[in-house]
Amino acid sequence: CQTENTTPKSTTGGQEVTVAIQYGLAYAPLQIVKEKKLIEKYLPGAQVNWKQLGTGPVIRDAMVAGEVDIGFMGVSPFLIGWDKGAEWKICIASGSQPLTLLTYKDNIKTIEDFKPGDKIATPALASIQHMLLAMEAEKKMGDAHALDNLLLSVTHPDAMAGLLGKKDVTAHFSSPPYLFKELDDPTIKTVLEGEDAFGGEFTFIFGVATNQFHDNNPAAYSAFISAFNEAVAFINDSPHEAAAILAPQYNLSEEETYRYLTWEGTNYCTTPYGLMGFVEFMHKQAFISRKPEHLSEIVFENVEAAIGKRYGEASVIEQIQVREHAQ
Amino acid sequence: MLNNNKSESIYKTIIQKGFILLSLMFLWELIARSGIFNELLFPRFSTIALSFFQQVQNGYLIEITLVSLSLIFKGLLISLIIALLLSFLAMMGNFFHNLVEVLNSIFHPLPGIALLPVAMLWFGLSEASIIFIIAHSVIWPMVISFLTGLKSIPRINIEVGQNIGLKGPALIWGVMLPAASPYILSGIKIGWARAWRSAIAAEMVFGAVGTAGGLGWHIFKTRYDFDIVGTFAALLTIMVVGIVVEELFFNSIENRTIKRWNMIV
Amino acid sequence: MLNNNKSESIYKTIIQKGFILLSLMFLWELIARSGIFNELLFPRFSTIALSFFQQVQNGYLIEITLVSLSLIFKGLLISLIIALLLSFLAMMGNFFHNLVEVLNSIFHPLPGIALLPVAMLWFGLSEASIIFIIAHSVIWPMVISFLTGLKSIPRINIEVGQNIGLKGPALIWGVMLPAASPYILSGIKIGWARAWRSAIAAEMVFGAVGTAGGLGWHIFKTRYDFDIVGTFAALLTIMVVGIVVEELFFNSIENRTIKRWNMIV
Amino acid sequence: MLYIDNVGKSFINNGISVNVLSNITFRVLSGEFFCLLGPSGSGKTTLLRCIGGYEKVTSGTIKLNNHTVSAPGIDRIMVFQGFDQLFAWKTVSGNIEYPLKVNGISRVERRERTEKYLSLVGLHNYANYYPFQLSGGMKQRTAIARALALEPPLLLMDEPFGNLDAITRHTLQRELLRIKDETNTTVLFVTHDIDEAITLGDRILIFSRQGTVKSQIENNLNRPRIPSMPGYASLWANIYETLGEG
Amino acid sequence: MLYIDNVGKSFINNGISVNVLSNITFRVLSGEFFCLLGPSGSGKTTLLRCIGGYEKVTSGTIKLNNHTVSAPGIDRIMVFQGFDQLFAWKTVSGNIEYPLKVNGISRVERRERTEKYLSLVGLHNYANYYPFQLSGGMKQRTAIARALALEPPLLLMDEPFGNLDAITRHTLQRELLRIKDETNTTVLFVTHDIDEAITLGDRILIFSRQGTVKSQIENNLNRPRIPSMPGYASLWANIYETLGEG
Ligand SMILES: Nc1ncnc2c1ncn2[C@@H]1O[C@H](COP(=O)(O)OP(=O)(O)OP(=O)(O)O)[C@@H](O)[C@H]1O
Ligand SMILES: Nc1ncnc2c1ncn2[C@@H]1O[C@H](COP(=O)(O)OP(=O)(O)OP(=O)(O)O)[C@@H](O)[C@H]1O
Ligand SMILES: [Mg+2]
Ligand SMILES: [Mg+2]
Repeated sequence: CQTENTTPKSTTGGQEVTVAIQYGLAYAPLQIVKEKKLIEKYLPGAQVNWKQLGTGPVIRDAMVAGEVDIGFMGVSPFLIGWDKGAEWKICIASGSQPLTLLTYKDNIKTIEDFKPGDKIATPALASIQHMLLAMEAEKKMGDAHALDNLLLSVTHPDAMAGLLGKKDVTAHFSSPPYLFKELDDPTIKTVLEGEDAFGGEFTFIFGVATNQFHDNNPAAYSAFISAFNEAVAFINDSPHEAAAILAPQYNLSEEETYRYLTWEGTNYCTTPYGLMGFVEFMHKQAFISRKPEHLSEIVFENVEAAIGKRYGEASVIEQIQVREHAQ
Repeated sequence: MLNNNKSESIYKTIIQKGFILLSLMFLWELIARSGIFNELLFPRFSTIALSFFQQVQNGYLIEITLVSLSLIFKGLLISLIIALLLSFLAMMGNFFHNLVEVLNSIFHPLPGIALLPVAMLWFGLSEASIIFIIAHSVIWPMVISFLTGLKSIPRINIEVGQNIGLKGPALIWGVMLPAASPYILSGIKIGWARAWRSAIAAEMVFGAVGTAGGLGWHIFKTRYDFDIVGTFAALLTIMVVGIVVEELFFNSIENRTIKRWNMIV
Repeated sequence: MLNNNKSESIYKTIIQKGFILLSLMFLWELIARSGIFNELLFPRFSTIALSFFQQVQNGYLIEITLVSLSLIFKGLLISLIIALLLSFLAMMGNFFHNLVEVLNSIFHPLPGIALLPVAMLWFGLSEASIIFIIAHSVIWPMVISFLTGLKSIPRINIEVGQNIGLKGPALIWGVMLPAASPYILSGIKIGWARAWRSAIAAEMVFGAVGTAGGLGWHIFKTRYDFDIVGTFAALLTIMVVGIVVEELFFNSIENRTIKRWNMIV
Repeated sequence: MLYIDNVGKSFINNGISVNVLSNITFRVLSGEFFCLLGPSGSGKTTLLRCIGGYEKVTSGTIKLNNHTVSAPGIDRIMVFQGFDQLFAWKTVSGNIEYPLKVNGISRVERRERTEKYLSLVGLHNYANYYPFQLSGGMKQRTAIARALALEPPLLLMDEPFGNLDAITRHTLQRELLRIKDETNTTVLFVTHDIDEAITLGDRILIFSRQGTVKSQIENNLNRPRIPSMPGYASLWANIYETLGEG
Repeated sequence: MLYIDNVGKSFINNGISVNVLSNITFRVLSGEFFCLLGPSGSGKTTLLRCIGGYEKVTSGTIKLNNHTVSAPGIDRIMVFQGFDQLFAWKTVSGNIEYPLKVNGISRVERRERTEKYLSLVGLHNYANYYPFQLSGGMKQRTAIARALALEPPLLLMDEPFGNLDAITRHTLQRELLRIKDETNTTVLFVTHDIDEAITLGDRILIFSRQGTVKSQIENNLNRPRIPSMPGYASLWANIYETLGEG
């Protein structure tokens, strides 16, 4: 809480790291890192500042202003920031959750069935949900922007209220936990799965670190990476224990937390999938103006190493960075 | 200490205000150029102005501003009517006075976001919802201003009004409104600015269908796209409209009414 | 038409207001039970009240309310000082008057969200940022109220003040403040409600600054969790605090000052 | 016409009820010029405000043409004490014309009456001035013109000439008497000036400092009344003495 | 002590400059009781406000003890015309005491003076009343007490006794003269009442309706002055005639 904002905190101590944390199950591994004090485990004596922030743009502003070293965000906000000149790269993947387009209208089976006047709720323009919809539109309707005029940007809770009210929102590109609640209503059904739209698996929540932090605080940086890896492993190995730790954070029961953590399609995984697929698509559709020449422009070396590089032909993990259906 | 505006020419005011505006712009440019703040968050004024004029020139900013202004105008009109009714109601008797006081102390501090579910239930995801949120933001401060104004009307004005046979709405229109006009005007001024704010905020929350968004929606989009220059150009639009309305509308009303009557120095 | 509050006992007011509140609650309950609205969006009042009292009892609501109140209090105090300074400055001469008018017409309509990047640059991720956002929300309507009040002080009050040797701050404190007190109080009332609103909104955007979040953060979380009862319980807290402050603070100040002096009916 | 029957009035001051008027009884006949005279603070204004319907009496009754007075009305036009009874947002002529308009008087007659009464009070050159641009006496004269222009059956006047110079005052006294006779108006006139009471009043009611009626004096001097006429000096002395008794 | 030198004053009314005062020249000697008499609207208040420093003269100069007057000051205490000059948020005694406090007078003396002047104007029983609870005359008396309590070198009084009954007025006239002699205060006194001007003034300046000086009259009658004394009647007639000339 001080105002010497021009000098980023990360350069002062060398043993200090400021992490922005958002509310929600998508950020479960980060919550585990916090609760189990894993960064401190890998870097004894480290000063870890957790900032509980509300929305994506604030995290971005804070990172650009040097107030936060590491924050988590969707792949598209990250790429847009990078495109505009934010000095940051992906330091770790966090995983993916089911992203599903739901509707209450019986006559809508595929996205081609949407008519003018229908409203499709996504959290924001240029969000992952919007990208997936555009990918599907490109595939099915030949124009990535075919549905743009039906898009409605509202937060998940509002979209869910609208969908359940069956009045204003025709369809909602939903994610957990709203997805689970909406599917409890028998009249609501799936139009599109995110993975089908993308044409394969993808991770879309990434940890992003500022270049400054990465360059000046290698010890803290790697401590964070190790901590996060351990957290993901912990959730995957002992989901019950993880649920017990997380439940009070989200005002849920242990069983419910466990159910959400292990819901089909949820995958906590520190290796990125589908990264370049998004880059290609967003560049092609002009959501970003430039494309990284090389992966290393948008990811730090540990991520690059995780993806790997097999000479001759692409490695399996390298292959799954691009979309199968991309033309 | 007490200054006498009447002797000062209108031209002098305009020149002074222009000078102040130029200084502010210059200051902004200077700070931005000094490089103490990250240019990604604090772009130069000249960059913003350039983007502003480009978008004015191609009509885009004008178009979305008109969308927002139409929302604000509707919201303001509805609020003005409701606020006047509530205030006059409160003057009708103790019970109504208490009612309006309770309503104000309950609803005034409630953030607009709190009314979203209710707005959604009543009006759906429509323009009406945004107008509802604007009205909620405007009515309560207006009621406080109006009611304070009505309650501090010099008693003798009302008594003379009653004496010459005015009652009810005629008394309100003929005596109470002009007698409380400094408060009424300051309430409307506050309401106007509040309407802007909440229209922007509501548009950001409610989003927009397709391309028909207003300035708030535009700000939301540019912020999401990390197009900070675009955001500031939109804010500059709000400022420009604010100044124009203040100078052309409020000041000229004041000059024709409360200043002319010496109700305000 | 004109009601005379003085003859009415304070007890009667309290009983009437209590009755009004009970009716509103009852109405809510009735609408919710009627089933015309989805219960997920419009829960019963009794359910909300239950949750409210549970959370009051275990101390949680009280704790987070205190966090928000402390933010609001700081924001309000800073705003009050700045608004008074700006208003008095504006009374010092035409140039300053124009300056304050320009600042007000520029900044008043600007949504708080617009200042986020700037707040971030200046104050970082600290409480100061939220207080900055609150102040931005409170200062401008206060300035309008205060300035209208100062400008409509009967000239003779100021002249008598000058005559008995008061100048500058002494004149302001001794004469101008009490003479403008109905406006000052209504400005503070508006400021108080505005501070609530913007504190909630800022917390929702900024998240929990420091360790503990306040009511705004709580509302954000309950909304995220789709815990509509929790959201409404938090809103109920705001209402309760609003009523308590209105009744205990503002009404008692009014009774001791402007009502006692018959400046307001 | 006007019956004041055992009227009492008290105010609550700092929690204590203070009697301002007690046992006031008198009647004013139709067409009469009735003066109220009394020391400062004796309750003259308070009584007039009760008759005007602006205050409720604490005890007793006030009846006008057999109806109990309960609210202000156009049948009793009041010239209030003080300078601030004009509408600040209307010009001098606007202040006079507006009440006529409210009472449905035609535009032509409004214009006529306004001009007539403006000239009467000597303000024809100030028709477009706003109240803040007037001197104290000019404000008072505008208020008088406004009341007279309405030509009401009962005129309640609270020290209307209090801030006028001798010449203006004499002119207006003369005019008031003339108008009263012409229109057969009844006038209830509060004054603190003994000469004025003698010059104008058919009857003079004298208040004590405690807000009770001290005496009621018939004034049968011939009009016009001038200080040098027989009976004037003795009446003056009589009133002065009654007032002074405390 | 006070030099008024060729003073002129105009106001802009509806875009036209209107002369309210022209070529006013006179001087007031130290310790003198100087009266300004003139018809309603002749500029008496305007001149007093210029001397008080509340208005700027358009031409000419006003000098007090060789300093040009430019702003209000504690050396010239003004009793304004009208009833609304009290601070609504202070009680009667608060209104009198506060200016003393502002001027650094000790608490004990403040109390003393407040009580003294409250009694003088007959308001000792109303010390805790707020202005809205007072009658018109009581407000005026409070304002007078406030000014006197400051015991200023120059007292500017604008029709201070305008709304007082004969008895109260006579008492206050007597007291004002006594205090003036005691403290050697200079008084500049505006009135519309010829008797009052004669009773009080050492010199009387008569304004024309156009805001010019019509004549200046020395008043050498012995004090106390009563209407029946030799010379009074002729002075009265003289002044009345001068005023009436138009
Ligand atoms: N609103 C009020 N509250 C309390 N007391 C009041 C109120 N109005 C008048 N009084 C008291 O009533 C008494 C009579 O006042 P009123 O104004 O009737 O006197 P008045 O005869 O008109 O005197 P004046 O000639 O000075 O105008 C005074 O003692 C005054 O203090
Ligand atoms: N603020 C003002 N603006 C314009 N004209 C004004 C203003 N103040 C006074 N006047 C004009 O100046 C003239 C003199 O007014 P002033 O108040 O000095 O008269 P006065 O002699 O005190 O009269 P009275 O005995 O009625 O109080 C009037 O004609 C009035 O219209
Ligand atoms: Mg009176
Ligand atoms: Mg005058």
